[in-house]
Amino acid sequence: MASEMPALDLPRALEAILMVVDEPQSVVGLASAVERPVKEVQAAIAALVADYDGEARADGTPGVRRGFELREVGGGWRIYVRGEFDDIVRDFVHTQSPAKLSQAALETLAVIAYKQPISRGAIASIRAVNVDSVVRTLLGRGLITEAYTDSETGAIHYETTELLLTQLGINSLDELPKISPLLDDGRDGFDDVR
Amino acid sequence: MASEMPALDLPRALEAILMVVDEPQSVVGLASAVERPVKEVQAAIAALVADYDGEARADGTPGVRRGFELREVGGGWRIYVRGEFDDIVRDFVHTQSPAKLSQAALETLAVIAYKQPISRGAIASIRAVNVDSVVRTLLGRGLITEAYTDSETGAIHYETTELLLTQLGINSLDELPKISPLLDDGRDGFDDVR
Amino acid sequence: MARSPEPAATIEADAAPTGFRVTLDDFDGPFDLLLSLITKRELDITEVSLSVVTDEFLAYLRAMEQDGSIDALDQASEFLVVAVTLLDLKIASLLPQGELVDAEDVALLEARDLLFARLLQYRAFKEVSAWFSRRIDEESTRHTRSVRLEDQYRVQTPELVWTLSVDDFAALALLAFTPKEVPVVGLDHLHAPLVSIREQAAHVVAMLRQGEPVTFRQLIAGATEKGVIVARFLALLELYRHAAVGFEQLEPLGELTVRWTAENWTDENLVNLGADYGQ
Repeated sequence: MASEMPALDLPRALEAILMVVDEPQSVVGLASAVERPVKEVQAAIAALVADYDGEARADGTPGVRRGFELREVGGGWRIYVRGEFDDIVRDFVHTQSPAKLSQAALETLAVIAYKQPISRGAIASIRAVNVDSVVRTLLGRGLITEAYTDSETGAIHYETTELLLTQLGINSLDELPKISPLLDDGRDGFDDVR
Repeated sequence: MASEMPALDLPRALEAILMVVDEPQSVVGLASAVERPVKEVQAAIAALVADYDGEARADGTPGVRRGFELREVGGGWRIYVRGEFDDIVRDFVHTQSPAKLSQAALETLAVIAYKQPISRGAIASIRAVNVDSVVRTLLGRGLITEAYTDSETGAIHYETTELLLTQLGINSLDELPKISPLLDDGRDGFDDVR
Repeated sequence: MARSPEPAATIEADAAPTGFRVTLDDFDGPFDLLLSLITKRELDITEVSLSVVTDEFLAYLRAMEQDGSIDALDQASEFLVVAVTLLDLKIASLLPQGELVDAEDVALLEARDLLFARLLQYRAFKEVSAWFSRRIDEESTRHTRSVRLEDQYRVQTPELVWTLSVDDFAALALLAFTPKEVPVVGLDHLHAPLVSIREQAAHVVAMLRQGEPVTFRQLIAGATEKGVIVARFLALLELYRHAAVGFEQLEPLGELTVRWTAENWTDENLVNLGADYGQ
């Protein structure tokens, strides 16, 4: 394919697409849009990131550190205003900053993030409180979603969404801070505690 | 003010703003945002245009012709996809917007139709999922539109358009079948959900 | 990460001592060394009183708090690994033998061990939730490009295919408005009822405010649900945090005596109690 379209300037095509998207774009999705191998697209994205960050070009020409940057967040790539200009752009964007999550909601979110997929009952047994309304809040905010319903117990299991990753500014769950392996295998000891 | 903020890199600040704004921005508006004289802003914009067009820098360094460009439209400046990438962007947009609305989009549309004007947060609490991207799709399809922005919360409220009536084959919203009593007082049940 | 199970045995290899030391009848040293010895079977797990370790760890946490070093999540989480592993080991070794004579002692011991582990797990999530909060705050100030699609592209999106009649649409609305509730049928009997820490705190406060010191055993007397015992214990910790109670324990595994120490206590304090726990 590449030989048929020798003229396509990949980094430029990608930045054109990135101008119209309103969600993080996966490398695979971008690759299929430009009909190029994933590897090439990956390299082009890396080049764009360096370009916007003002790194010198291959030929040594000094770069320009742009007022925007390309970030990998929530499973894909997206153009962001560079952090130091966030104050300046704030007045131009009517962001509805959502109400802050309560401490209880944050802790419940943490439990779900680390133990997903997890049922409400299992969350409640860890949090020692009724978590129904908190779970509804998290669902409504799109931070968690229903993963599956246990066919035997009918218990809905929840998992976190890509929106959570976006709101945390991370690209995958692997970037969550380690809290310890205990949360995997220590479970059995607690199951009977309610 | 300029003397207090000697560090502000004007072209970078402007491109940060231009990356996030939806409407073309007047030079005067931009100048007041960055607290710089209109003349300076004009010069900086001209420099940005040349920069994105890939003209050589003042020192002779060759530039990069970007996949986007800065254009003056309707008395203001906005970043657009550069013309030669129209095809690729169009293909991309095509694959992103299937001809049929998803079940989630249809249900969200139904919620808006019966509860308009309604904010995104309120929709989310009824649907118990994040509806941001669905709302964008409906906006893009012209089935809903922004009714007003709550001056206190800044929350945008949405309402359905004539296009929806046309699609449904009715003349006014009054012709929507009643689905009460769920609706009359149904709200109270959702109030605690955010 | 939740999906990469780490065998607890790796703890043994990692001998980096935490700052937390324990002093038991037949052991005095870093806590993870204790675990090493147990896993190498050089120390009998049933000889180790987790309740003493609990008390010492709480004291250790208090000391860290006073030092202002409570942010040491690393240390706390490392400790958690050790503690829970210990608990698992202990449960495993207690169950088949069941040599202890006093059934009430066994019950109390198990309840306290479980409380201990729960408390630790609870703390871990509480601490990591601070990271969530900070990241969400930081990220909420970030702006991303999210502009309306240029008209030329919008016009060219494929024509919408609309197949719904107005009645279909109304049916869809009905579906959308029906609250998504978990099917609760038949689940209740599987779970003990949820217990309110605040309610249990009210019970604890009522007992303590009579003036006489009360033992923990007395405080949980008559409680048959583990959840109630857990809640009363957490209530006590909360009350301690509000400087409303003092503890006294003369010897490891000895009677834990609770004394009412609040000077200005109103029912309003009670209302706020346990708010951190979401109820």
